[in-house]
Amino acid sequence: MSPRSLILDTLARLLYPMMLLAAVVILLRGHNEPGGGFIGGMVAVSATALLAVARGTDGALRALPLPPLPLAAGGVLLGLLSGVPALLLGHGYMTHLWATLPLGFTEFAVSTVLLFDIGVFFAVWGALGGLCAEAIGLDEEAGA
Amino acid sequence: MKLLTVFSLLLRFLLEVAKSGLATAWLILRPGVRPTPGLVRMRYAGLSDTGVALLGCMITLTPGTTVIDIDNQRRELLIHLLDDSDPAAVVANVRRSFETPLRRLFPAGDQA
Amino acid sequence: MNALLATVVVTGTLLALALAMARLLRGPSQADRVVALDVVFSASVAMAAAAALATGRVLFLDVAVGLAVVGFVAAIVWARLIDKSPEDPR
Amino acid sequence: MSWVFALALFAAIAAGVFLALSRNLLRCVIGVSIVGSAINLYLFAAGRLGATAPPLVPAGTERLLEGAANPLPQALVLTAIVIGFALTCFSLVLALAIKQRTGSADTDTLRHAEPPEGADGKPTPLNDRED
Amino acid sequence: MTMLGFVLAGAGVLLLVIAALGLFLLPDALSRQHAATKSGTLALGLLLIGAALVAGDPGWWIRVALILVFLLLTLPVASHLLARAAARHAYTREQLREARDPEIDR
Amino acid sequence: MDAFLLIAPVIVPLGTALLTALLAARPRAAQALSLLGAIALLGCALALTVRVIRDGTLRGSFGGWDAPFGIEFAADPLGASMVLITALMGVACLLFQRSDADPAPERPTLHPLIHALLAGVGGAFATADIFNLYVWFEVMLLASLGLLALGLGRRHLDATLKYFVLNALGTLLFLAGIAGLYGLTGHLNFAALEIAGAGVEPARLLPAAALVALAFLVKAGGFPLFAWLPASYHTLPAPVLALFAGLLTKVGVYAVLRLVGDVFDLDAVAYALLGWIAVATMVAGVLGAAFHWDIRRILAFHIVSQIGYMLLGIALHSPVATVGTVFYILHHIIVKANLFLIAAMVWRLTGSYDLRHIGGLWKTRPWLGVLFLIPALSLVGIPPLSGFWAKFIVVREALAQGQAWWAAAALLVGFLTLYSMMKIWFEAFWKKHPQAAWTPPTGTRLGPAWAATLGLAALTLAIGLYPEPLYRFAERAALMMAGAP
Amino acid sequence: MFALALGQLGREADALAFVVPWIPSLGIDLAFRLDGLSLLFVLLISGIGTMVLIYAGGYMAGMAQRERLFALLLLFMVAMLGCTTSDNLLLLFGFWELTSLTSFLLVGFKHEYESARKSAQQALMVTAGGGLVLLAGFILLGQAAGTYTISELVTNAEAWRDDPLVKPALICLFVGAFTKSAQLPFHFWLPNAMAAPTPVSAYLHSATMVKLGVYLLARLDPAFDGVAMWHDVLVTIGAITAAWSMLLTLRERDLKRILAWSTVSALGTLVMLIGLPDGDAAAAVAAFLLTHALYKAPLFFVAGNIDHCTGTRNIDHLAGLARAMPWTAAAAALAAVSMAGMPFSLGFVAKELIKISKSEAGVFAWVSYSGVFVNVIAVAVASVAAIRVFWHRGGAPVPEEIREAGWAMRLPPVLIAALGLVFGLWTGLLDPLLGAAAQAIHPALTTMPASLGLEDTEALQAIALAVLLGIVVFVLWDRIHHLLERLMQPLDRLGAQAWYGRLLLAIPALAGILTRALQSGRLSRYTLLCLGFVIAPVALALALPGAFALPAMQAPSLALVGASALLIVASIAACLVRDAFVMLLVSGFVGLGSALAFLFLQAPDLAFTQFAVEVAFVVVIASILLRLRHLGLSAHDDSPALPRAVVAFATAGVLTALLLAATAGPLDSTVPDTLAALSVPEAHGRNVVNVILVDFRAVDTLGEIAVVALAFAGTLPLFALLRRRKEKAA
Ligand code: NA
Ligand code: NA
Repeated sequence: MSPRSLILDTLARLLYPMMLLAAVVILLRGHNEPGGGFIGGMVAVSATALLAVARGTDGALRALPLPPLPLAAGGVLLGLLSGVPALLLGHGYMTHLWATLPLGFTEFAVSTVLLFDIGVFFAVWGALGGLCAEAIGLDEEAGA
Repeated sequence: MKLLTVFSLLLRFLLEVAKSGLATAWLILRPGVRPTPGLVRMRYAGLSDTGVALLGCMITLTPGTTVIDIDNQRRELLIHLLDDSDPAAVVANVRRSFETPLRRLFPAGDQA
Repeated sequence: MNALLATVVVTGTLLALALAMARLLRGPSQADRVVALDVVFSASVAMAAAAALATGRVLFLDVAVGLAVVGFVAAIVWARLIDKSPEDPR
Repeated sequence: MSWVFALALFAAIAAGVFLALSRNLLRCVIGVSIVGSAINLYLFAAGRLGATAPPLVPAGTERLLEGAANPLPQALVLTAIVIGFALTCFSLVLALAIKQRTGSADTDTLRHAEPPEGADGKPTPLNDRED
Repeated sequence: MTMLGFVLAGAGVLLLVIAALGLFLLPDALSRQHAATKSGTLALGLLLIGAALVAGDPGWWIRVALILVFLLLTLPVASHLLARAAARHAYTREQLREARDPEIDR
Repeated sequence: MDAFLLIAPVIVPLGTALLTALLAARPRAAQALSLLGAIALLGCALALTVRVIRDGTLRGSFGGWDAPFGIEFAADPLGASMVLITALMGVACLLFQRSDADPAPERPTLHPLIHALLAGVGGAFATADIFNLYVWFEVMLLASLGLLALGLGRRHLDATLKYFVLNALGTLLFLAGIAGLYGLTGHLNFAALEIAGAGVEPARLLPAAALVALAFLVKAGGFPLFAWLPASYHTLPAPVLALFAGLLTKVGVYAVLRLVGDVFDLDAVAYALLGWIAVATMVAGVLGAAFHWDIRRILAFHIVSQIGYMLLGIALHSPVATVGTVFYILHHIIVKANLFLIAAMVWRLTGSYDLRHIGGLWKTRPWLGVLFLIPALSLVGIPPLSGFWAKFIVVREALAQGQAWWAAAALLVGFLTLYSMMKIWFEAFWKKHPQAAWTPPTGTRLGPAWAATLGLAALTLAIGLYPEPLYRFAERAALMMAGAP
Repeated sequence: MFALALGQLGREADALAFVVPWIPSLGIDLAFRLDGLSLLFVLLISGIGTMVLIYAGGYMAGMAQRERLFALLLLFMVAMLGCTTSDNLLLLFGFWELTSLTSFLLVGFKHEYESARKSAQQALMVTAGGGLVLLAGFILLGQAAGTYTISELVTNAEAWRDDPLVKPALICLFVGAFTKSAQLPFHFWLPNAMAAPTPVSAYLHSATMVKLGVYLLARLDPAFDGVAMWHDVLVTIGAITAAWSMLLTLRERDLKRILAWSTVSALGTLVMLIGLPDGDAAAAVAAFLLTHALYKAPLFFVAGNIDHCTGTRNIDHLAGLARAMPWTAAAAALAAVSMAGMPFSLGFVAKELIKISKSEAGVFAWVSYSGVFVNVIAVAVASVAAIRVFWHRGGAPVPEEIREAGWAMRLPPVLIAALGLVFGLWTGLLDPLLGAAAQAIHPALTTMPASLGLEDTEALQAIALAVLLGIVVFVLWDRIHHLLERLMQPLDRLGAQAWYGRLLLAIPALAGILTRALQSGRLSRYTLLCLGFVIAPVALALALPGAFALPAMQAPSLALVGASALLIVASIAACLVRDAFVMLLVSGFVGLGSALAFLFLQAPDLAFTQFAVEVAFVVVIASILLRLRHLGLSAHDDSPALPRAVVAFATAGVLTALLLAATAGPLDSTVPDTLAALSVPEAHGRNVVNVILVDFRAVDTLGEIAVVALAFAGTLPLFALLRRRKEKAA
């Protein structure tokens, strides 16, 4: 039997971006529908795990926007910093600020809440994605 | 032209899925005789990697058949059959329903 | 109608779940167990649909979408485990 | 609350604790994880069961529906699930590392930090220079 | 329309149960895999379409479509890998290499 | 500014942790940033404490959602002083890390984990929300697990496992207790719980409150729930060990104090039980210390023993006793961390932590002996060192309440503490080094170690020689917990 | 200091006081007060201290760690001065402990010898241990009296003397004072402390520190005047100690130890005198205190000189040293005269005893007989020190090379001993000092009783008798010694010293038993104990009346029944299966069951999260299992299941009962209702759960993601380890 599965390779290439897209959609909808940064992050983690099975740990980690530990740290940092603007304006920490961007045809609400949720997303993706990928890597050579 | 092929492929695929789904259900519930599973090889030609991967998917999605391996060197699919009573018919069906349209959509050398 | 259908779906799904659970515990091979897990996965999606039907709230279906997006990864990883395992305990 | 749910809680906690008390490394670690899952349900149940709608404000309104679930425990449980999972991941990798490093999965023979006393009944000096 | 939905969904549930039964009625893991993954998916498709018809909510359709697309994309991977793994244990290396080709060894 | 000071115990160390993690590729920069972050935290903590001393308790809720709806942080004198001492420990231990006395291996995750630990401790001290407390407990737990496992040796892994299982179960029991309290009162905020708890029948409140308190006792290392502590601490490198020894159990004690000394007034039986637990803790700890020969293990058992005194203060359940507990916690953090650090210097000079393998230091390094005696005698409770006042207040209150047995146990344990400190003194300082050819090694880099330990010893002496300000401060904390504005 | 104190002597009896607030919150001031008693001690401490420092200069000449000895001696002097001038119990206690500590360091000065360490340990354990008891006594006393200020305490004694706390306080005080002053049964440490260098023995263990207990008792004596327990205990213990320790001198061969036992005896006499209720006894205390210091310090110096010059202190090997060491011999002779009670002081004490035996015959009659015995042996000891060692011609011949020590070691003994003689001849010189001291001990005393005159024939007779018998004992010393050695050997096993040895063995033994039980190193035992102990009190609390209640039970939906059943089955299965693979698979079903439950309990976000987490869980466990397959692992445990099952069921039962009880009443839903109401208008989100997570309780979530990141950071080194190992294996 061939060592690698062509079906897995091909579909992983297709599914990875789709899953990430789904993850982002879940992240953005989270404030009003089921979902949010954590669940979105978990979907992204599954995508990374899929890629780790298909292409190996290093391949999956390379596909992350940053190496996993900086990604996770950056996510937490983003979440942490999203509360800071309020401090500068004299509000309590984590007082979220809202603004609406007029886009002509519609309005788009931007807020530090979204930043926070994105921070959660990256933290989960970086940490658990890295963890799953590393775990899958535990047996890469030994099993082959 | 391609769009039409895609559309007909999709339709045929869904039909196959429904048809063999019922067949499998019957196979399970049919009293008395147990099906004999088996392995068959099926050569393929004129398909790109993506094409053969898609072919594999379709075969797998069709109840009763599962692709176990795609051998790129020997250009062969290894298929597991739930009911091994008429393998030739199964292979012929696959060639007719899936391989031909896919060859048109993903010819060899056209690496998608 | 919704509620009735939900009950039907739940009943059937629970039956399927019970059967899958039994196979999962009995094995005998690891592949058998993972196959049973696949039924559990399908049953979970069905359960989410049933929840949506029962409450009339489509948002429960979002859970089903999420499951469809991520659930297969579990099956893939189990399959990889069996694939690479040195021997079958059978 | 319903009896069957209470029974399920009981069973999950009991199973988790039973496993956590085991000498087998893997059972022990998984036991803690199961207790974690059970306590999540437990925390959820403290916010009362029996809701008829999820805690989402329907579009166009500003209030939850009558009979909507208590959102607070749900948020707490979500946090707890995530934390529990992080802990489970760590512990599983730890268990693997222990098995790999010491070759044993029996926690009672795992005495590297607290080696058994020597013949004189005094504590054995620790080996600080190990690899 | 509701009736049709009910029938479709009912059939889906039935098929799901049959898939689960297949876990017991079929002889080995490889065969059971056919029942579980494929009949299971088909069952889900029927069930979801039927339920969407019954619910009559436009919100259902987009989600059902999404679910089905993902199922169709992911199922073959899972099923194929599972079968591949099971086959490695069920058959010898020779059996796998020298399986018959019905078009040649007729 | 107040809003920042309140959250600073969390975001300053957490931010430092994250930035040092991002700087993992440049270890020197990460080290510098780490120390800088600790100093910044100390600055913030000082500012917070000054602010609290001047203007009283500082409260603030996050996100603009007032308590009990949002999460509230409250810096009363107790909380602020705990934060201050946490920051101080951070600076001392990171300074010590620069020496070559058993430093922690400079792995990329070391500084992030240390600062995350500080963040968890800071959050636990600052928060006024019981679920939020759970979260900070978990931050502490994960950070400490990471630090324990960092050594990767067999003993480290063994220690990590024991620490993990017992602490994780403790935290889960705590969570179950939170569920019970929430189910009864509908609240998570301390102040709201206090009000709501007063409205619940005492008999119904007791089981949940007891569960939470007992879960805290696991964290605090109360009898017989302390096994994780002596099983794991001694596997840590010195600066991290000092940080653990100083801070972690005290968070548990602090939590018990908050819960049964501030938020809830439980049935007298509960306090009596706690008192006997405290006595058993003292005795079991000090006997454990008497049994062992590894300095770190001796000192680890002494943590347990000293926790007993703090618990005794809580069990006595009066403002004066609370003063004693607060005094005890603050004193003990400084002293115990210092002892572990000095032990590391002993290790550097003699080559072992095991008393049977070392000696000769009084002859060759008398000033180290003097330095050791300060925290050691303070731990015993010799006047006029800080430990004496702590012990004195607790014992006096026990006698005032007619708890003669508790007071007697406290004094007896002081006697046994003296016994085991003397053991260290004899074996490490007075006895000849068992290797006849031994001389203290040259080329050591102990400057930072001396700086850190001398600083802590000076603090011990200062508190001991002039305890009045700290007493006043602790008194204010206690009165505030008893309900004064 | 000595000069300063002498200056004070000129003033009248008014006490000199000095108070600075220290810890007003605790009622502790830096209060010092110098009255007659203090003054006597200050003079002793500073005077003898100066001599000791001079002596030590010679004794330690050219030896290592000289500076340390001086530093410690000076520190000790400060502590002693502090002790005797403090007017606050706790301040006194601080200095008290400092004397114990410096004494510890001085006794163990030759710390490389194990015997020195043992003696130091003994000294510290006894004195500091007693100190802790003393602390309790002080606290109780402070509580009874309402103040820690000694002068106030003494003045107001009438007001609090009958407080119920006084009795326990007294017992604690006794223990503290007796340990310090080596009274029975804590007497054994003092002779052992002779391991210290001689200047130390002379200073601490004869002249000053050991008298602290006496000082404290004397200081508090006026407060307890008339308390029966006070008099009874002090007189009894003091007299027994005085007699018993004198008997023990006869068992010794080491000159320093002989002197040490006689010191213990003298301390006993002092304690007894304090216990006597009348004013003359107070005067006797003051007089004897001074006398003893003036003869015992020189005798120790003598012993030190002998040791220094001959290398031994064993009286069997010492004889006829007078020619080689004339100065030392002279000092010994002068001191011995004083010790034997020839001129005045001891006679004074004798007179006192005789008076008592007359006036209170029956109660304290036996005291006077023991007093005679003590005097007899004192004469014998004095003779040994002054005659046997220097003039006796038996034994080995004195080696030629033995020479007298330097001037620094010759002068102090001679000077001090001579001073004793001077005071003996002109007793009036001391009257102001001793009078003031006696008055501090016994305020009612207005005039110093006349020193012993030759007209008091009864006393003279007593002294003559003592001298006579003493000489007999001296002559028969060796025979008595062997006899006692034989007779008392069996008693040793019952003695305090033996019990101390047993305590030293018992501590580690008990520690071993307890620690092995509690800290067994076995995780499963830890967990069992821990859970059992947490659950038991909660179970008790739930069993109290009114604690438990049942909530209203509803019929669950079919789906919830299914989810619950799944949970139950998975739980049971997880416990029963033996294969690691199946166990991990099944354990995932607990999470799955929860997810299904959440789905039907109106918690879509939770169900979603739980499902997603299950997938990641599977990824991790499958990867781990794959690695474990190569390591070979079952999830099988054949240790007895019963205790585990009991604790598991108890834990689950108690927790479930707790939950049922907690949810029995209605829930105060103000918080969630408010959050839900604020969610859309204020926080702009419809999913209230998510709004809570990212806004209302965002700080929780911040901690949560920190935990997740930490879990990863924590596992990274473990992954590195696992990879490294694999490479090694490959
Ligand atoms: Na209160
Ligand atoms: Na309060």
